[in-house]
Amino acid sequence: MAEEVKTPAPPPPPQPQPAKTGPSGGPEGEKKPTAEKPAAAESAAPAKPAAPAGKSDVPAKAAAPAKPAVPTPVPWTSPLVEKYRNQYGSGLEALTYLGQNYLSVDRSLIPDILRRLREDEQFDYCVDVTAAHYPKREKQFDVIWILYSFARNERMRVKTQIADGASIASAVSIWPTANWLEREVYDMFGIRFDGHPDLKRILLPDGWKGYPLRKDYGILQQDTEWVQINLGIESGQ
Amino acid sequence: MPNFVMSYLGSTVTPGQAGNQFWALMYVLIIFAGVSVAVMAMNWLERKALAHFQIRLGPMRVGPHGLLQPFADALKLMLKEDIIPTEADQFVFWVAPLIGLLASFTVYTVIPFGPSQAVSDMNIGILFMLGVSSLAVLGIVVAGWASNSHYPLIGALRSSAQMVSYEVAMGLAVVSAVLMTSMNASGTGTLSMIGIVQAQQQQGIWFIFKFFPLGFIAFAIFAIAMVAETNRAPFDMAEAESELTAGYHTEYSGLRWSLFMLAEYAAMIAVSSIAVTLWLGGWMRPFPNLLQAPAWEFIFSLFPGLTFAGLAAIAFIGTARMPAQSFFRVQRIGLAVFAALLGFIALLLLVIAVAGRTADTSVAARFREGIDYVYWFVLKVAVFMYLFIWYRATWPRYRFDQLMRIGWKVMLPIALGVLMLTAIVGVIVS
Amino acid sequence: MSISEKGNPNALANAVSNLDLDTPEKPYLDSNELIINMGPQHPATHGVLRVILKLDGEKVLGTECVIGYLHRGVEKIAENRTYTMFNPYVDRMDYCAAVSNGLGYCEAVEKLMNVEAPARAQYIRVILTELNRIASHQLWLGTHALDIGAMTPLFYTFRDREEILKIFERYCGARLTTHAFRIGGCQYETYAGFEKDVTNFLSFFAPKIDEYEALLTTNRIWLERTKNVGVISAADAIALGVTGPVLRASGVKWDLRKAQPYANYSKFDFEIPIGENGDTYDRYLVRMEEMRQSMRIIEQAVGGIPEGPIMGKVPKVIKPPVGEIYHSIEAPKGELGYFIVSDGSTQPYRLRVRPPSFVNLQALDIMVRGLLIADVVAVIGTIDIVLGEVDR
Amino acid sequence: MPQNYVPIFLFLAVVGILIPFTLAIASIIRTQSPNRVKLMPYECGIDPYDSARGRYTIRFYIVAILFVVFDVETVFLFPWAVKFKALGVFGLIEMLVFLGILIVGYVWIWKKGALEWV
Amino acid sequence: MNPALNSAAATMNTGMAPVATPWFFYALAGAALISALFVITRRNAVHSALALIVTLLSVAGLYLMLYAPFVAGVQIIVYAGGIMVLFLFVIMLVNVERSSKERQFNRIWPVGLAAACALMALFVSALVKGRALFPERLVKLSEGTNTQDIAKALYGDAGRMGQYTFAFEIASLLLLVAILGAVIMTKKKI
Repeated sequence: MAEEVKTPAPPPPPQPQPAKTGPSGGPEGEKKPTAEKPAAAESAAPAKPAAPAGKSDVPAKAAAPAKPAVPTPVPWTSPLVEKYRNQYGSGLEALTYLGQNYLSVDRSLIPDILRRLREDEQFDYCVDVTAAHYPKREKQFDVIWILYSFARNERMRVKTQIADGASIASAVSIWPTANWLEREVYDMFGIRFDGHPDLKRILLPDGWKGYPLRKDYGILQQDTEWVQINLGIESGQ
Repeated sequence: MPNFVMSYLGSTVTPGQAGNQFWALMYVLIIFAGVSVAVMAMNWLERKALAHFQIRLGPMRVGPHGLLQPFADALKLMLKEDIIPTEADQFVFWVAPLIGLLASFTVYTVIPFGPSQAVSDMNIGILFMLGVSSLAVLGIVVAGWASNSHYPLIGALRSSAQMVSYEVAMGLAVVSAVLMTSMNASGTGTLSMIGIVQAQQQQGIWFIFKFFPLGFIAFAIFAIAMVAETNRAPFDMAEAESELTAGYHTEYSGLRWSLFMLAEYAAMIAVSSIAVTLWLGGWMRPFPNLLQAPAWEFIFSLFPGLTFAGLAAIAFIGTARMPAQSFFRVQRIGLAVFAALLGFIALLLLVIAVAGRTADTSVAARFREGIDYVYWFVLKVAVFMYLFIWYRATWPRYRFDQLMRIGWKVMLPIALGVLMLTAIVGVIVS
Repeated sequence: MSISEKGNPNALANAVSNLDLDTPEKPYLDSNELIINMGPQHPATHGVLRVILKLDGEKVLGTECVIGYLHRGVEKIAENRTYTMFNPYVDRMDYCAAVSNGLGYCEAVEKLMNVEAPARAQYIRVILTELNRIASHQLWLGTHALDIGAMTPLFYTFRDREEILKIFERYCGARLTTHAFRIGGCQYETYAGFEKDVTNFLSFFAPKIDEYEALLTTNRIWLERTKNVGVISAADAIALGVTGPVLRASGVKWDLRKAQPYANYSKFDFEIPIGENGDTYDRYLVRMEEMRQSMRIIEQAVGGIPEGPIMGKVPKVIKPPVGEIYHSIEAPKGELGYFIVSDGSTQPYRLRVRPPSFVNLQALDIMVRGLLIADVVAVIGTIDIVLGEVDR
Repeated sequence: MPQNYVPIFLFLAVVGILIPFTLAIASIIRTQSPNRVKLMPYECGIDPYDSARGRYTIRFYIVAILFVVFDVETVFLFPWAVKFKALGVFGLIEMLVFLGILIVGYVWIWKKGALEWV
Repeated sequence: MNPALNSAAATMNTGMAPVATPWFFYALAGAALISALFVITRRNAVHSALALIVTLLSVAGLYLMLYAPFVAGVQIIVYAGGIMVLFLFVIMLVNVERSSKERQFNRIWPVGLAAACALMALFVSALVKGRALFPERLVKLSEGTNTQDIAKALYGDAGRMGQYTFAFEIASLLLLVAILGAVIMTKKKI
């Protein structure tokens, strides 16, 4: 456990392509939590472009009826964020996109911050653990935790980036529900979770080769060898 | 030859007592065929009744209103592949359904359809029935073991444990009925099935009403235990299809599987017969002592014919209600023929009732009496059969531990208590 | 019979872990532990769920779920289809609640594009979704009762579910996988007599719920089979991410329709039924009450459908801006979430479905430990899983 | 053999001949095409982990032995029941003593929890 | 009415006419012997148990021949129906597949043989001495009132103690011990 804050040298690694572009003026979306939601992203602080990356697509007719306001991530300010920013410094970045808050966190901070989010901030419900694959990036994978707090009626996401072959701390001891969710991420992306009690494939058969949700895995691709052996189908399809 | 047949129709004792083994064999064959047909009819009735409970039609394709469905099923089962798992114990697997079948059929030796309408009358009749029907457990437990598969094994153990547990309460309830048989002048009771019915006749009361409510409670205990004993809903733990897929006969297929079904339904009829004999006056018509006049006798003797007439009427209505399309023509004709057949039987029965109305010892009168006895007995058993279906349509299934708890902690104490109370009341009364 | 100490994550984590499949030889007179496969070819596992049971006699020592027999790679397919093309696929996940799936997906994409469906479309969506919730609960009730051995409710619920499916069919031509909604609104205008059909259904269905309850709610055997069976405490349920009626039966008053209203649920007046003990019986009661509440919502909605367009201003080619969104709705089985990452192209870069059944199924092990085989099927039934959604 | 018990054997013979006869007929006309998967023990389509002939739970043994005990007790009751009235109060007391002793045992096993299944 | 039939009915009250006695005797005794042989020679315990059931039922048949139907009924209910279920449960508690591979005869078989011979000698002596050993009256229980006569012997008659009343009460203690023993043996934790 990386108890100590390592203050990674470079500012948080660039957000993946999908994070940011374009002008500002993020509307909050229609999802307005009814409970005491901490000050959300209304005060659009000067857009702090998280990273230059981004393909800067021309937003294809982004369809907001009246104003051509293409949403963009804006910094997320709240007491919670302040607290952690003070502690972890640049290892963490808080943003709001379409009214949804997320933290981009350095990989080394993950176990610590997840635990604290559950124990100190009452994010007691882990909605989902999932991942996304960006093959062109150096750190190929985003791992995403979607959290919810019953007390605050508030949802947030925690994201981190890890490289292919690297592993990340398991959240099973924080939220037991992460068990199967992490297994599915492992099954589909091949991301290993350290400390998971029983990390094995969940949807695919145990002997399957390959991780289907990686971008380099074709949609028609199969583990033909497995199919031939276990199902006795000659073509392997 | 006709004389020969007629003489037996007029006999006053069972062929077993008379020592006429040829006629006993005839009875055995008649009962065997009758029970097989009854099981088929029950199968059809269960599917139809269950379907109507559940707002659907049930079998409708094979024959009018699916009347020929049981035959189609029997044929299908004959033609189906008979699979014996490689791991199974071949010999035991083969012999297991036979054990169950032998046990559940042999008890029919002593079932009294009438004072002389039974294969044999034994001094130990009820004891024999309880003993032999308890042998069916062996068939089930051995079937589950022979399959060498987990689900059948669990099903077999469950159902055998269930059957033996309820047999205890059942036996005690039977004893309290036997107690009542000895409440007569001579002070001697009987275990004979025919004797038990005659005791009810002498005492002028069905045992279900005797020492009310003691007789009724004993009857209720028996009626519950017999459902558990035959593995029917809500106690159908053995073949709980949602848990054990099919219980002890999971590995059985084809005709061999149907033997289990045959044994189960035959056992249902057998235990219902015990209940009818012990508590519901067996073959006696309602109010035999109250309404004794010959006129009443005649009116009640019309019932069998009227019942068949009613069935024929229903069948005729069904014929009339069938859609008038050419597609249904064969079915319409079939149902009409069936209705005509029923009507003919009804006519025959009515003729016999009229011919035998004089209460003398003529053969016609004895024959008419015999029909009456069998009719009332079968009618009472049929009520139980309907109850079995009704239970199945209405209730969820008990869990195994709950079932055992009811057997040992509810039924057994109540049965013991009723037995002791009956004895005490009996001593006080006498 | 919760084995955890009030949601202690470590205890729960160990509990959910896999089975130790070795069966050591026990000393004389002790029975061996038995390992039995329940499923995939089993009448009561609601599809192709395989549960490995470790038994001592009839008692369940532990379970392990093996899933994936129905895995079709929905998320992979999504990456290779445009947003519009993928819309029908979501119906195939929870095929008992296809409308809810479609609503969640359409709303998620709309949110990503920052458009909103017009008011009329919102009303139609709510009506159909709530009808679908009733249909899903009916299917659940029938099969669940059948698992517990009551045959008859199955046929009653299917009879009544038919009325809902007829409305669906008249509305969009399909009964099961309806594909009723489009991104930005609804494709179909309501047919003539839609309101009347829905109102008729409401008056037809109200006594039917009582009929189901008459069969089961006070039935002694039903009570014995469901009370204190498969208990899960609120803390355990939250720790295990359980949502939907299962969570509410444990006493947590949380329903996304109230907590974070989507569509136009905030306009309707309804209650969230909750249970007390978190046992199978409470889950049964909660779902029965939910059907009634759904009827309340439909009643309010069908009376107030406004005039207006049914499609929002959505471009022909749907190309949401770069970004990511998580949107979830209260599906009949729990929180159904869509996490969509867009790279600005016409196809989702990554689409993750957060299926309620999948997460809820994880609680099976906790719920059945120490119970008997018969309870396993009761609990599987009461979690209300659809394998199409678990495996995707 | 006393004459009224002979029909038992007739019944056994009829069932024991007719049923195997039917089975034999069926074995002639039915199809038979076994394969490995068909002949496997059924366990929901999965190969079983181990043989089903392992040791199963001891509780069934308790049930069986209790059953035997109560069965013997019931058997004792039958002759008493048929002579019950003639035996009178004396017979009743005899039987109450007999049952009383057994009921003591019954209450004891109830208290000890031997009747609990789980 | 068939006169033969009525005369047959008349015999009912006095006693049953025997039918084909030797045939039944040899068939039943043969079945009992052969199945008993199977009981001890089968390696598979369940097969042995099935053979034992046949033995017990044959013996029940022999009781019937001896005009002791109540004993026959008891034999079926208690032995074939009760004890054999117990046996089968016990067989399922042991690992049949392993035990069937074990040696069947161990070194004390001569002792068993000696015991069997002694029993045989007893039977032969009984056969030779015949009636002298058994008082006549015990054979006289009539079939028709068999159960009632047993009741008399067990429970007495009209207020008097029967021949076996005391033994009968002791039997309940025996049953009590059986219950306690079974429960204590199997539920060690109690």
